[in-house]
Amino acid sequence: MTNRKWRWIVGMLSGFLVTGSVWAGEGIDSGNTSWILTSTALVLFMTIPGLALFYGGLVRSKNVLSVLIQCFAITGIVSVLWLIVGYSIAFDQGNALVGGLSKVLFSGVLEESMSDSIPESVFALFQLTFAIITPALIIGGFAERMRFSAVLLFSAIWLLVVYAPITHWVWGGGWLGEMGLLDFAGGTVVHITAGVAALVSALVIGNRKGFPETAMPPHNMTMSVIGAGMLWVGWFGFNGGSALAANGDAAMAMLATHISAAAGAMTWMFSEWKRFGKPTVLGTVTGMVAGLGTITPASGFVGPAGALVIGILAGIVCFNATMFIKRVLKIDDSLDVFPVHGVGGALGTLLAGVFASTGLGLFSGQGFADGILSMGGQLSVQAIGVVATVGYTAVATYIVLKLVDLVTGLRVSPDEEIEGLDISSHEERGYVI
Amino acid sequence: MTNRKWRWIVGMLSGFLVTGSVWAGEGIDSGNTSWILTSTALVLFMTIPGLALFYGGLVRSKNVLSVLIQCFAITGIVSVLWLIVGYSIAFDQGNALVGGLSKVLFSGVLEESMSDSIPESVFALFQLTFAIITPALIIGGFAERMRFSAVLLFSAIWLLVVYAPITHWVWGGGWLGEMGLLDFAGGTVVHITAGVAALVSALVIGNRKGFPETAMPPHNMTMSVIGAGMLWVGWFGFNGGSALAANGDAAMAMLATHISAAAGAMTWMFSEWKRFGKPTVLGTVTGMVAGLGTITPASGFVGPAGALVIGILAGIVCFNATMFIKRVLKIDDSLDVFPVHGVGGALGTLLAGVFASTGLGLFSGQGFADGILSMGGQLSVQAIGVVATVGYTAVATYIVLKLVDLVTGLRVSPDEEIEGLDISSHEERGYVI
Amino acid sequence: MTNRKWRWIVGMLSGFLVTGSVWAGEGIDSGNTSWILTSTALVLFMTIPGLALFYGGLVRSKNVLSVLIQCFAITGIVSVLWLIVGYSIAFDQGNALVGGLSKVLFSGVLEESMSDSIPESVFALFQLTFAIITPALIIGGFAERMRFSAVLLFSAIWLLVVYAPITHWVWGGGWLGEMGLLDFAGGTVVHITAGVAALVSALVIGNRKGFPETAMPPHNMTMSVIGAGMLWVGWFGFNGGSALAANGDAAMAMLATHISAAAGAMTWMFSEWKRFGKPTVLGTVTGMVAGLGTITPASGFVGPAGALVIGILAGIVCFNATMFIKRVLKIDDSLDVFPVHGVGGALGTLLAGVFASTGLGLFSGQGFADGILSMGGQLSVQAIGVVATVGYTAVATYIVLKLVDLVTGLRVSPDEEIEGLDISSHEERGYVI
Amino acid sequence: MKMVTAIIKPFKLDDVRDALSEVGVTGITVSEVKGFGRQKGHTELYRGAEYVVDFVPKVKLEIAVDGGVVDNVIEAIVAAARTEKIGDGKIFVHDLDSIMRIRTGETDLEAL
Amino acid sequence: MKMVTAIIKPFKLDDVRDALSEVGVTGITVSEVKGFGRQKGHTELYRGAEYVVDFVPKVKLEIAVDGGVVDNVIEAIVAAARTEKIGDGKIFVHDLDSIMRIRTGETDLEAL
Amino acid sequence: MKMVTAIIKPFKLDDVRDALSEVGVTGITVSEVKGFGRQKGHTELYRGAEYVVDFVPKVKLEIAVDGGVVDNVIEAIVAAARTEKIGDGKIFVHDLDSIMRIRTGETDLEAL
Ligand SMILES: Nc1ncnc2c1ncn2[C@@H]1O[C@H](COP(=O)(O)OP(=O)(O)O)[C@@H](O)[C@H]1O
Ligand SMILES: Nc1ncnc2c1ncn2[C@@H]1O[C@H](COP(=O)(O)OP(=O)(O)O)[C@@H](O)[C@H]1O
Ligand SMILES: Nc1ncnc2c1ncn2[C@@H]1O[C@H](COP(=O)(O)OP(=O)(O)O)[C@@H](O)[C@H]1O
Repeated sequence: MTNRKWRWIVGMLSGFLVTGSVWAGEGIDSGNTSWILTSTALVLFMTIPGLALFYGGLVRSKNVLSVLIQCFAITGIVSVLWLIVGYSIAFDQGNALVGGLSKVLFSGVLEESMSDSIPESVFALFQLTFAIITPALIIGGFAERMRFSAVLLFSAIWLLVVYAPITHWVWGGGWLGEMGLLDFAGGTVVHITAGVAALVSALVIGNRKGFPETAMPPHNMTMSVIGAGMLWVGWFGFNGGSALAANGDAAMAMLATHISAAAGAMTWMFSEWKRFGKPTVLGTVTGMVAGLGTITPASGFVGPAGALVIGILAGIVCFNATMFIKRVLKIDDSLDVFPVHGVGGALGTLLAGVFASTGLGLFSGQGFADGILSMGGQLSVQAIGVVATVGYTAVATYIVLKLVDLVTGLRVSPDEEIEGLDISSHEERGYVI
Repeated sequence: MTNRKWRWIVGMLSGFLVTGSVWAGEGIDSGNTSWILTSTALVLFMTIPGLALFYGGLVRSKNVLSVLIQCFAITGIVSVLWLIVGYSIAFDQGNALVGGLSKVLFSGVLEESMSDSIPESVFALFQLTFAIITPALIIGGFAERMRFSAVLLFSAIWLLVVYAPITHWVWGGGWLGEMGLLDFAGGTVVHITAGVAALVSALVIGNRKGFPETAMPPHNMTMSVIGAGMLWVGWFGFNGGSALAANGDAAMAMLATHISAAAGAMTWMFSEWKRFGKPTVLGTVTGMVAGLGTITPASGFVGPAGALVIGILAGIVCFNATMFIKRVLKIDDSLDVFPVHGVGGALGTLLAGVFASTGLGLFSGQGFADGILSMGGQLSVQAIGVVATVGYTAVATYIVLKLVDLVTGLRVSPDEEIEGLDISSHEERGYVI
Repeated sequence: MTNRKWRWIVGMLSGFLVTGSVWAGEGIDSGNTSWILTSTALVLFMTIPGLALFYGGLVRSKNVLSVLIQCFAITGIVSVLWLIVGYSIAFDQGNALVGGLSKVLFSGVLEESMSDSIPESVFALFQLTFAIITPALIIGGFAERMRFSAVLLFSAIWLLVVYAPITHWVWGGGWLGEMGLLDFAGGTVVHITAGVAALVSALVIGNRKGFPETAMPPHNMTMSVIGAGMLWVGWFGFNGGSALAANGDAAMAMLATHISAAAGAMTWMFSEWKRFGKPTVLGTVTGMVAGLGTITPASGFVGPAGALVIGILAGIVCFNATMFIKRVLKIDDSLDVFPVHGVGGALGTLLAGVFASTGLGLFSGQGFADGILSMGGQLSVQAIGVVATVGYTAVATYIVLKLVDLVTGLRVSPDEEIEGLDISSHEERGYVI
Repeated sequence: MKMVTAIIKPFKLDDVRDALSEVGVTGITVSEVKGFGRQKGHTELYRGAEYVVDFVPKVKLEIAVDGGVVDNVIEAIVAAARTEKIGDGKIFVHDLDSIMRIRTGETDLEAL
Repeated sequence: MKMVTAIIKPFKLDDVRDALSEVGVTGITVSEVKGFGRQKGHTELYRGAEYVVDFVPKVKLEIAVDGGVVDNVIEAIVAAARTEKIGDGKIFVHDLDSIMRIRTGETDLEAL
Repeated sequence: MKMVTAIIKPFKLDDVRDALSEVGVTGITVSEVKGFGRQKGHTELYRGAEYVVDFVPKVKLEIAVDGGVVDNVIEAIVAAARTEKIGDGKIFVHDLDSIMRIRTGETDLEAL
C-alpha cells in the first residue's frame, strides 16, 4: 500500500472519528471541505497574481506584460485541458504509468461524488491549481524571448505529457507512490519538473541578447516583493491543503512550511551579506522561495525542528546553485528556476527521507512510508523518485520544445526582443505614468 | 417554496446529517461557518484591494487615487448603511417587494442568532460584502469625471433604493425568488444592477473630455492585472460562499466558476488575436471577468462542462458587446461595466435556465427550481428576472442621478477634469517616483 | 479563573457540543481547525505583503526597499526565535510574569498535541503571526534612517523581552489575564506595545534629516492603498481567528471589526474634509487602520452597534492625536505608529470595558470578564492593563535601543540617509522603469 | 539654422504639435520638465502635513528649424499654447552651428 | 540674453533654487537627467550578478537671464551646489537670440 | 567650445557611450525624450480601441567639447548610432560661451 493511500485512509478514519459524519454511507466533513476550498483559493492566488507579480517584477520594464499574460493564459489553457483530459490522465486509476480516460470532461465528477471526506469536485479543482502553477513556474527559464504562441503550445503539450503522467506516478496510484516515495505536496511533481524544464528550455532557446555582459536588473522590485509575500501566504494552502483535511497533519505541514521559509530567507540573506557585503531584498525573497520549494515534499512528514534544518540547507544549497549556474556555467535560466525549484525540490525530496525518521529526537518527523523500515531504505526510494523525475522531464521537455519549434518557432526576432515583448507581441505597455 | 429556500433547507438537513451537530436545538456547523467566514474575507478582498486595483490601473495616472478612494469610501459608507438599515430592507421578512425594519441597526443579530447552520452575524456580513462590491462596480461607468461628493451620495441612495430591494426580491423572500428565479450568487442582484447603473450613469454624466478621439490608455496595466488576479481568487468566495455551506454544492460552484473564468479569458484573448492581430493582457483579464460575471447566477446549478460552454459564450458575447458600445454607439461607459457585467449577468441568468437542466448528458446541471418542470418554464422565469431587474434599475438609477445632480452637481469642472481628480479633488498624487 | 481561560473552556465545550467530535479522549474540530489555519494565512498576509506595502508606499522612493526587506527579515527572524524560545516564554505555564522553558524548540508540540479543539501546532503558528506583525509595525517609527543590522538586533531582543512576556501576562496565564483584562485580539499585546515602542524609537533615534520643514510625501500611494486593503481583509483573521473557533464568537468579532474599520475610515475622511477642505485617500485608509486597531481588544466582546461607536471614536481621537504628535510636538514618528496604534490600542482597551456591558440596550456586548460585575470594575482592570503595558514597553524599549546603539549603532550616516537606504544599505533600487 | 525651445502646459502638447505640423515642421523632440516660475504649484496634504508643491509639470519642445521660418514657428506655438492664464510658458531661440541626420549623413537644412 | 544650464546633484536642488531666487531669478526649468562623468555610479547586486550602474542621477537646470547678471547667477549656483566632492556638476552658458512669454507675447528681457 | 546634442535610439546608448569614450569624451549628460519625426510609433490596442502612439522613445545626449574635436565626436556618434533605418536621430551643434566645473571653479576647457 502506498504511503499516500495510507495517509488517505488514516485521514478518512480520522475524519470519521473526528466528526462522526455520515452521508449516504460516505463521509463528507464540512471542516475538511472548508479547508480544501480555502486551500484551492490560496494556491490559485500563488499563480495569479502571486507568481505573475514575482516574475513580472524581475524582468525588464518592456517585458512585464508578457510575463503577466503568460501566467494568465497558462491558467486559462491548463484549466480547460485539465477539465477535458488532464485530470483523467493524472488521477484516473489507469496503470502504474498513466491514468485512463474514464474521467474525461470530468465525467462522473458530480456534486455528490466524494474523494474521501471532501467532494471530488474540490479535489479535482485543488489539484488543478497545482497543474497551473507548474508550467507557470517554467516561464522563468525562457522569459523575455519566447514567442507567445510557442509558450501556449509548449505549456499545453507539456502539461499532458510531463506533468499529468508524473502526477500519476506519485499521487495517482502510479509506480513511485506504490514504491513508497514521500512527496507530500510536490517536490518531484511540481518543483523538480518545473526546474528541470526551465533549465532545458533555457539551453534550447539560448541566452537573452546581451546576457551575461549587460545588466538586466529587475525593473520593479516592489512588484516582486508583493508577489513573494503572496507566494509565502499561498504556500500554506499548497502544503497545508495537501493533507486534504483540516487536522494535525495539515497544521504541522503549515508550521514546517513557515519555519523553512523563514530559515531559507534568513540563510540566503546572511550568505549574501557575508559574500557580497550587503543583504538584498531580492536575495531574501529568493531564499524564502527556496525554503518553501525545499520543504514542499517533506512538509507533512517532518517536525518543526527538522523544518528549520531543511530551510537552512535550502538557503545554502540553492544560493550556491544559483551562483554556479549564473556565474560559472553562464546559462540564462533567466529567473533562476532550476537552482531554486529544481535543486530545492530534489534536496527536499531527499531530506524528507531523513527528517521523516522518528528516531532523531527533537528533529524527528512522522515516520517513513508504510513498509519502509530504515532511513537507507527510504532514502533510496527518494533518490529513485528524484532521478526518474529529472530524467523523464529532461528528455520529454527537450522533445516537446523541438516539436514546438517546428510548429511555431520558439524565439521572437532580435528586433522584437530589443523592442520588448509587450509592444511587439501584445501592443501594450506596462506603464503610462 | 422558492428555490433559495429549498436550497437552504437541503443545506440545513445536510449540515445536520454531515456533522450531527446540535446546539440548544439549533445546528451550528463549524465547517460551514469556517467557510463562510473565509468567503466573507474573499469577497471583501475582491473590492479592496481587488476591484480598486483593477479599475485604478485602467484610468489615467492623474485619476488613479480618485478611483481608489471611491472604492474605499463606498466600502465605508455601505457598511455603515447596511448596519443601520440596508440589511433590514434586504433580508427582513417584509413583503414581496421590500423587507421591513425589524433588523434596523442589526437589532436581534446576537452572537447566538443562527441563519441555518451558520451564525446570522456572518450571514449579514457575507451579504454586506456583496452590497459593497455592487456600487463599487458602477464607478467604472462614470470614472475620471464625477464629483466625489456626488459619488458618495449616489452610492448611498442607490444602495437603499436599488440594491437592497432587488436583493429582497431575489434572496430575501421576495417575488422573484418565490417565482423560482435561479440566481445563485448575483447575476441579477449584482451584475445586471451594476452594469445597467453604469450605463445610465455614463449617459447622464456624458463622455470624458476627449472621448473617443483621444487615446486614454490604462496608466498601469500591471496594477489592473494584480486586481484581476485578486478578482478571480476572491470570486471563489463570492460563488462558492453562496452555497452558505462547505459542501458539494459549494465545491461544484467553485469548479464551475473557475472553468468559466478560464474559458472566458481564453475566448476573449483568441477573439482579439484573430480580429486585431495581437492577444492582449487587458483582453485576457477582461474575458476572465466576463466569464466570472456570467457564471455567477448559474454557478451552483450547472456542471463543469456546462460551465465551459457558459464561459466560452461569455467571452464571445461580452467581447462583441464591448466593441459595440465603444466603437458603434460611442458611449463612454469608461471601464466597460455594462458590456461586461450587465450583458454577462443577463446572459448568465438566461443560461442558468438552460444548463441547470438534468437532461443534457455531460452538460447537465443540478436541476430546475422547485416546481418548475421544463426548460421553457425556467427560461421564462429567468427572462422575467432579467427584464424586471434591468427595467427597475434603469429607471431608479436615472432618478437618483437627477436627484444627486440637484444636490451636489454630478460633474467636476473642465479644468478639474484636465488637471485630474487626484489633485483637484483630493490634493494627492498617485506616484512621486 | 481568567476571562481567556473561561472563554477557552466555553469554546471547548461548545466545540464538543457542536461537532460531537472525539479523538483519543480529546476533541479536534475540523471546522475550527480549518478556520484557524485560514486565519493564520490571513494574519501572515497582513504583514507580508500587507503592512510591507502599506509602509513601503508611504516612504520616499529611495527607501522603499529598505522597508520591504525589514518586514521580510523581521518575519524570518521572529519565526526562528519563536520556534526556539519565544513561544515558550509567552505560552509555557511559567509564573504570572513569564513563561518557562518547557516548550523550547517547540518540544512537545507534536502532530497530535491539542490546544482545546485545534492542534497546538496551528495555535503556535497563529500566535507566531501576531509576534511577527508587532515588531514589523514598529519600523514605521524609525523608518528611512535606522541601520539594517540595528533593526534586526532590536527586533530580536524586543520580541523576547517585551512582546513575549506581555503576551504571557495577557494570554499566557499571566497576571493581567488572571485579573480579568479584556483584550480579545491584542489591543495591549500588539497595538499598545508597537505604538509605544515606535514613539520611543523615534525619540531616541531623532527626526529624519529635513523633518518637519521638508515635504516627505508618500512616494507611491497606490502601493499604500493596496496594503491597506490587505490589512482590512487580513484583520478578519486577526480578530475573527482570536476566537480560536469558527463559531458565533468569531463571526461577531469579524462583524464588529468590519463595522469599526468602516466607521473609522469615514470619520477620518470627513474630519479631514472639514478641517482641510479635501478628503484624501491617505486619510481614509489611516482612519480605517485606526478603526481596526481600536476595535481589536474589544472585537469579541462588543456588538455591532458598539463597534460603530468605537470606530467613530477611533477616527476622531486618532486623527487628533496624529495632528498633535506631528504638528504640535513635531516628533518624527514617521509613519504615525503611536497616534494610530498606540492611542487606538489604548482607547479600544478602555472602550472594551464599556461596550462589553450587557446593559446598554442595542449597544450591548457579551458581558464583562468572569467575576467582574460592574463597568467601573472592568474599566479599572482595563486601565491597569493599559498603564502596565505602556510603562513596561516604554522603559524596556528604551533600554533595548541603548543596548543596540552600543553594539551596531542605531542610525545610518547622513550621506547614506541622503542617498537612501535602498542603495546605501542594500545596493538595489525599487524601480527601473 | 535655429533651435526653438518652448516650455508649455502639458495638456497643450497635442494642439501645439498639430499647429507645428501645419506650418511644415516635421520633427520635434519633447521632454517632461518641472517648471518654477510665477505660476505656483498646488497644495498637497498628507495626514495633516500640508505643503506646497512648488513646481508645476511642464513640457519642453525642441524644434530645429531654418532661420527663415522661426517667426512662423513661434506664432504657431503661441497661438496653440496660449490660455492667457499664468504659466503658459516661454519660447527661447538660439543659433545652431550645424545639424546632421544620423541615418544618411545629410547635414544642415537637408537634415531636417 | 543668455541661457545658463547647470547640471547638479539632485539633493542640492532646493538649495540652488533658494540661492537663485535671492539673486533675483524668477523662473527655472528643471529636468531629471543621467550623468556620465568622473563620478562613478554605485554597484548593484541581483542574485549574485554584481554590476556597476555607470550613470549617476543628476538634475539639469535651465535659466534664461539677462547677459549682465550671468556672473551673479553662476556664483549663486556654485555657492549652493558645491560639496567639493567629485560629481558636483557643470555649468554651461550660451547665447539666446530671443525670448517670448507665451501668455502675453512680451519678448526678450520683458519676457523673463 | 561647442555643445553637441544627439538624439538617438535608446538601445544604442551603450554603443554610443563606448564610441565617445574612445575619442576621449569623458562627460555626457543623458535624458529620456519622446521623438516626433518621420518614424511613426506603434499601434496600441485597448479593449478594441486601437490607436497610434505617435511618439517614439529616444535618448538625448548632451556633450560639451572643445570646438576642435567636434567632427571626431560627430563621427563617433554616427558610426555607433547608425542602423540605416528611419528614426536613427539627429545631431545638433551650438556654441558655448563658457563652461565651469562647480567643484573646483575651473572654467572652459579645463572644466571638461
Ligand atoms: N527665466 C527662465 N528660465 C527658464 N525657464 C523659465 C524662466 N522663466 C519661466 N520659465 C519656465 O516657464 C514656465 C512658465 O513661467 P511662469 O512664470 O510660471 O508663467 P508665464 O509663462 O505666464 O510667465 C515656468 O514654469 C518655467 O518652466
Ligand atoms: N563634457 C560634458 N558634457 C556634458 N555634460 C557633462 C560633461 N562632463 C560632465 N558632465 C556632466 O556633469 C556631471 C558631473 O561630472 P563629473 O565628471 O562626474 O564630476 P565633476 O562635476 O566633479 O567634474 C556628469 O555626471 C555629467 O552629467
Ligand atoms: N526638426 C527637429 N527638431 C528637433 N528634433 C527633431 C527634429 N527632427 C527630428 N527630430 C528628432 O529626431 C528623431 C528622429 O527623426 P525621424 O524623422 O524620425 O528620423 P530620421 O532620424 O531618420 O530622420 C525624432 O524622433 C525627433 O526626436
